[in-house]
Amino acid sequence: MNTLVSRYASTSATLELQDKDGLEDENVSDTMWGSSAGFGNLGPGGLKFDIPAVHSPTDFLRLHTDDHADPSCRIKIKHGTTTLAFRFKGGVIVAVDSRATAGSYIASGTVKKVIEINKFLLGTMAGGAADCQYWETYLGIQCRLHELRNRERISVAAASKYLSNLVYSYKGMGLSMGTMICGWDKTGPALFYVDSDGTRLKGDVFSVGSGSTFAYGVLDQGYHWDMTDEEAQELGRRSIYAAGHRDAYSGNTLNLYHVKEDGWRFIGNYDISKLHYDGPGDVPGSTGKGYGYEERTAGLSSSDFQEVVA
Amino acid sequence: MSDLMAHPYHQYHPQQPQQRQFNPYTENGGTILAIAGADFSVIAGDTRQSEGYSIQTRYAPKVFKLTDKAVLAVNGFAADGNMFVKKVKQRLEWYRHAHSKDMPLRAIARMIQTMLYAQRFFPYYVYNILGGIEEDGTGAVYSFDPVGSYEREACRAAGAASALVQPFLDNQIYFKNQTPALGSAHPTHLPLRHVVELVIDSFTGATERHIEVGDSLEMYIVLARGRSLQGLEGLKDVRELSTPGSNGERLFVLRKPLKRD
Amino acid sequence: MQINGGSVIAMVGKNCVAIASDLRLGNQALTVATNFEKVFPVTDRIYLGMAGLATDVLTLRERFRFRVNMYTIKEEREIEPETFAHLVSSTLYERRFGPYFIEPIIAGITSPAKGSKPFIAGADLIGCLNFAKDFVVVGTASDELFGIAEGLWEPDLEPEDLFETISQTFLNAVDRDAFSGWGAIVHIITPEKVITRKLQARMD
Amino acid sequence: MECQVALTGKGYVLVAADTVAARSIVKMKHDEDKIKVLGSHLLMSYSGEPGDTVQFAEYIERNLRLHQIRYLQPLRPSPAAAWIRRQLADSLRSRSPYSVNLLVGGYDIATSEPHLYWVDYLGTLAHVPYAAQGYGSYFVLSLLDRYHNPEATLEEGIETLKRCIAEMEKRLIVGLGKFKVKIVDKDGAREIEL
Amino acid sequence: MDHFPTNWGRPRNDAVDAYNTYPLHSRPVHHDSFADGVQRTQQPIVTGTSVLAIRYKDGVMMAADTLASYGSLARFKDVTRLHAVGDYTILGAGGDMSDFQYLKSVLNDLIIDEFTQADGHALGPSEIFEVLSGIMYGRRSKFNPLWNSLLVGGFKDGKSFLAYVDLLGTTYKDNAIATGYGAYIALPLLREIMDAKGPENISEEEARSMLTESMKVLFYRDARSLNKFQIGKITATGVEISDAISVPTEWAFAEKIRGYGAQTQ
Amino acid sequence: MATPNVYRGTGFDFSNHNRNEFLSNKGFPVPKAQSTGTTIVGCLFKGGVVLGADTRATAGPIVADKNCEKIHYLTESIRCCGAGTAADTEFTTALISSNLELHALSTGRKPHVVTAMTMLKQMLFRYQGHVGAALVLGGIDATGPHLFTIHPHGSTDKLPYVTMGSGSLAAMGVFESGWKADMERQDAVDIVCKAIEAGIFNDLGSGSNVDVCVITPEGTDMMRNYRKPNERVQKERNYKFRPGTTAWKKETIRKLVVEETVTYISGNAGTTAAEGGDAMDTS
Repeated sequence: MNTLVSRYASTSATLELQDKDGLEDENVSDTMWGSSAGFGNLGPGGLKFDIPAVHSPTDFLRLHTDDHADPSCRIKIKHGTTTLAFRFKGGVIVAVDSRATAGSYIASGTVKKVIEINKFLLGTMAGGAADCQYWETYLGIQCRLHELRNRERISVAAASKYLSNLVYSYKGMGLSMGTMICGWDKTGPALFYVDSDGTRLKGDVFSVGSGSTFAYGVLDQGYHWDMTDEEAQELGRRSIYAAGHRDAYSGNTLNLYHVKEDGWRFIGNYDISKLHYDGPGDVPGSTGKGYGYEERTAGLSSSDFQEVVA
Repeated sequence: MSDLMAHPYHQYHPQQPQQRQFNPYTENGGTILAIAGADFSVIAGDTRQSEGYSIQTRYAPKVFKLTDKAVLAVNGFAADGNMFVKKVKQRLEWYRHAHSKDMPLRAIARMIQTMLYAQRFFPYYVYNILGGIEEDGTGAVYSFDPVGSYEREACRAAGAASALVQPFLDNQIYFKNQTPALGSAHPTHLPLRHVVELVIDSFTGATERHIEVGDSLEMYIVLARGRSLQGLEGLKDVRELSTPGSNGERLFVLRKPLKRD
Repeated sequence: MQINGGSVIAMVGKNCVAIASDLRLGNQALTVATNFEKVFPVTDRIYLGMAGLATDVLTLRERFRFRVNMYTIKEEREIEPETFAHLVSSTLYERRFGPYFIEPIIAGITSPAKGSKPFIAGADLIGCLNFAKDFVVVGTASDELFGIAEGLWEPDLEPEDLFETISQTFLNAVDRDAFSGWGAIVHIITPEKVITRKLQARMD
Repeated sequence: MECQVALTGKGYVLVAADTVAARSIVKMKHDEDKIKVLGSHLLMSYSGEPGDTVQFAEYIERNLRLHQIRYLQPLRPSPAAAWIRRQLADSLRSRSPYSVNLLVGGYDIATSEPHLYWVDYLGTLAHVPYAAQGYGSYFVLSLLDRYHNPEATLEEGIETLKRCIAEMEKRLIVGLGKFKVKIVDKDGAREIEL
Repeated sequence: MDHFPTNWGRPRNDAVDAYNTYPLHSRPVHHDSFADGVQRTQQPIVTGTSVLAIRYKDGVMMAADTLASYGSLARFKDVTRLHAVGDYTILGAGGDMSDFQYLKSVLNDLIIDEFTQADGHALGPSEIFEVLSGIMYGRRSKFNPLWNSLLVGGFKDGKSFLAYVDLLGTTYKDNAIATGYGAYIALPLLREIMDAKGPENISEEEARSMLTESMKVLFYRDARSLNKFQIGKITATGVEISDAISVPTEWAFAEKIRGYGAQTQ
Repeated sequence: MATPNVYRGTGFDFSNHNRNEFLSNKGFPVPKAQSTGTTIVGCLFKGGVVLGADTRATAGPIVADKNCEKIHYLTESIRCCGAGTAADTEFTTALISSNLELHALSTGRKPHVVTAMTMLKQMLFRYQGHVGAALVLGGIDATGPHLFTIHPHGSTDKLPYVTMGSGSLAAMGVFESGWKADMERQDAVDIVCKAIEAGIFNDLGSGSNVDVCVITPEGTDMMRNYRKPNERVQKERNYKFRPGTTAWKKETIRKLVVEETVTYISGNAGTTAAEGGDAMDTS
């Protein structure tokens, strides 16, 4: 109604000014003037997204943001990853690398790909870094609200379902997210895979990202339910190292977390190059040697040449 | 005259797919970088604004003062960048009215994320680097991608010549691939003077090898509350920008000419 | 160039030159081997580095070996670095309209008769020579290499200093490129000897 | 969905290849041999464009045989691999290139060393201790980084190979069926059962 | 979804595998070509070429020729492309003339609005530029750009002002600015004098001769230009836009040229 | 069997073409060749011709060569500036230079500038613009000074002052406002220099130094780096590393100096050549 009135009541100048890319109209509500200044848009319902006024917004996004198929696009969104998580008798191990690539350029080697949602919940990050960071932060808010409303912690299943529903509502718009929600709730250790297609899977062993296949190769061979904590942590390290070594888009350092009954614990940050040459150092479960093939097999030869004794 | 000569622009831009639609983006060149020290932080950018093979102007600032302790550098599509800085400043103004103090640095960082992410489907073509002093008095640098993913770092280069500058900083700031001499370790924080010199050398180097970088260098230096001016003495062309009379963080700007070819 | 990845750099020092390559052979993001050298000796004093499509690196290595041998037989003398650079250039330009996907770098020392002077040159994929006085770079990490070399290189470095400078330049550059790295090898060529070192580089 | 794996051990090279011949969504055959014995001590597994594969393998086989007849001795693994690579690189410049990926394994009787070469359809050649072609390589390469031992006995080598095949069975979306395995060591090339 | 997250960044439209049961076969989206009919200027039709402007001692001087071209046709030969906005500002426009005319009416409304407020404030050049860049950027964000590159020159409260804004909302300020071909051909000439002297040392005479010379050069080399142009200046005494000026041009050396190569007769 | 021909014919070899087509269809386009964004100019003056060029070669937005030479030698009194694909300008001018030399030998006369121009335009026309050389040709012959431009498709122009390359518009602005007929030598050099500098400072594709070449009947004066307005300033820090900074795994040393130990069978045994004359007498 207002727009109709203003259309006939205003001059062209005020009209042009009113809807010039609005400082006025876009996602700024009155609440922002209050104490939540600047954060008002994290309220219920999420923020309003600006959609380009073109025939097909998804085509527009495809044309202008980069990916593997067309690295020449100028707007480079950070990508690339290996993340893994598995459930075993002692809880959930979460291990991730820390590389972010924009095209072939390694934009960062220090990305935190485990998002600490709260003391009992961890989320991992693969795909668009911003999508994961933003929506998992948002999930953290919702989990806290759930706690306040219901006087109990949210279950991992519920939290992952919440996230899944959220990103599913943006399906086809170009979000990219492959995450694992890991935690400990009344049912014990729990692990869910959620992605931006809307898939949500409960499982024991997941790995996500460009290097995931390499991680699986090591993880599957070493995995069994009855591992000790030390074995499990070593397996997590070895699997991420394997992906870092073989996949160009993964590497730099690895972050290892262990979720137990009393919440998650950060085990450590390891330089993958150091793992290659020297191993993880003096930590439980480690053999104390470098993981690298050349290091492991130095001095060995597959020749079966035998000197003929005269 | 042949086509080649008439449109120097086309020699440089790769052939885009046949596009009926109006392209709302362009690239305006330039490079920005920021380095955090123990109790200071340095944010710098060149001042050339170009399009295609043309220099639009030799002085268009890419680094902006937000508060006495926060400085934002933007790079990419200049129109998006200017609009974004304007919006950030506006939000900070509102915050100041609501709280009668400046927004802390880490809060500004999170706010920039939500603001960038609001344009997830029509992104700002802007790379942001936020530098300044945290509430605990340490220097900090936050870097962002165009849709808002961010992290706190010790140093970061972005923009046209980011790939040229960043490895140099890795080597000189983080001492990557350098074995320390026996019985010694690399320092975790470099002194201010050292950092300023590295920034200058980064930009003169980038100017040599990247055609879109040059004209002049604008460097903002934020000092933590109570820090002495050590490291700034003897530097030419330094100007103080912080609010007179406040005894909080201090903000300086240093300008230096770069090559203009 | 991004199919197999890889980068090469050469630098001039005081009466010496250095040339370095990474060791990765990739198949796009997958690292297939970490022992793929991209720098080859042409004569005792000349080294040739090639970055680009690995199959062309191998093909051209053989082709240049053949052409240098033919030169040596015909002329009955060792080829000079500058002559070799022009040989490389014309071999590449021959395929102006169906180029090999590689960019070469030549580093060497002229023969004692010509004063044992350092020489480096680079070329693009169709053989446009670039005789630099400081350094030349090619490969998927060329932007990174240009930037850091511009910062670290200094004139008149002694062989051991040159080794440090080229190694630091190379390692830090390839660490920012997803398609190069996985080990590096450096040759320092002086009139007296060639020192070859395999660096302890990042393996991710 | 073709997959091949090969690894060296103490005095031998093991080469394993799947046995499926597929057209579109149909498995035409379940016992196709994709490993060619090229000489007394040389093996080559191949995958790629149907038609090209067998044509190319036979072309290589006959020419290596011709070489042996002419010069009375077979090519050693390294020159054989270099020659095979060159054929692929040259064919790539022709109007209808062979689109074939290879693993070439051989035992050099002169030095008592087993050799393995990874060759792709572009003519890229790499000398490696273990290799894989096809989607399987994304799973087994890291596995072999972890478990391969250059001094493994034949039993240990087969054990590692079984791990690789099990991993592919577990993670690849299409079952690959039975694998055919051949070995080359000082006694020559032959097929073995897992 | 494959395992390359780099493939995830953008919406997918993978070729559909004919045997796959997912995604469901869908017919290609029908594109309604009539929808194009309602689009406004998605490309310029009647266009003006370069505008040049410099800051000098007393203010800002701006020049633009009086031609509006229709493609390669010199369609209108007495178009004014310099426009006074209020008492302190000149707007010079290149690009689509109908968009420029629309902008003029918007700005006139703005000035009238401001006047009727009668609050003792008057819009200066920087305010008008701010409004204009907001409009241009806003239109760009709506994919309905005003296809112009504009120069805003002004003088108010003892300060001169010169800035540029174009259809993308890109803005910048400088002592010498040129749009269109002027940015390639004339700007180097203007910059050289400007860099050597600085605006404060350039007299009105000098400024006028700089612009006249540059317009002449542009006429020699820009095929969409005319040797009839206007010069506008804005100083403490207000806006002044001249009538169209013609300058003599020199083509004599062409007499001696025969052919384009070997011909000598 | 596909055997490569060792003694192949002259001219271009298209044998990689199929393969490269295939690769670009798979999403691996042909890498960009180096190009010289370039400002090149030429102008006639009283009794001669001046050519000028900048010295920057670019690969995309990266400066590949800071001080390359774009004024190519054709004959002693004919020179040619090149813009466009760097390798093409290099090889095209080299080829024509050698053809002109042969022409001179077979006719016994100094080649005319129009001959050079005709050779160049015919060659470029034959390749239909695929050889991407944009040239400014200038020189002196029996008929006086001449100046031409040659476009990649083989069209030519004859004018008293010409510019080419991405900075051609900036340079042309200078000529259009300052050129006069029958200038003195120094005035001509100055205006050429000014035109190149307009390109260097206003066009991002051009940069670094100014090369100028003056050709008069008395001779050719090639002034390489006539102006150097863009020298790099002194670095703020020194970046020499402490020896031992880089960790390495393996070292091999190949000695190029053969050290010989000469052992005398009779007489002064045990003297090494390397030690020189400081021999110990053991007899």
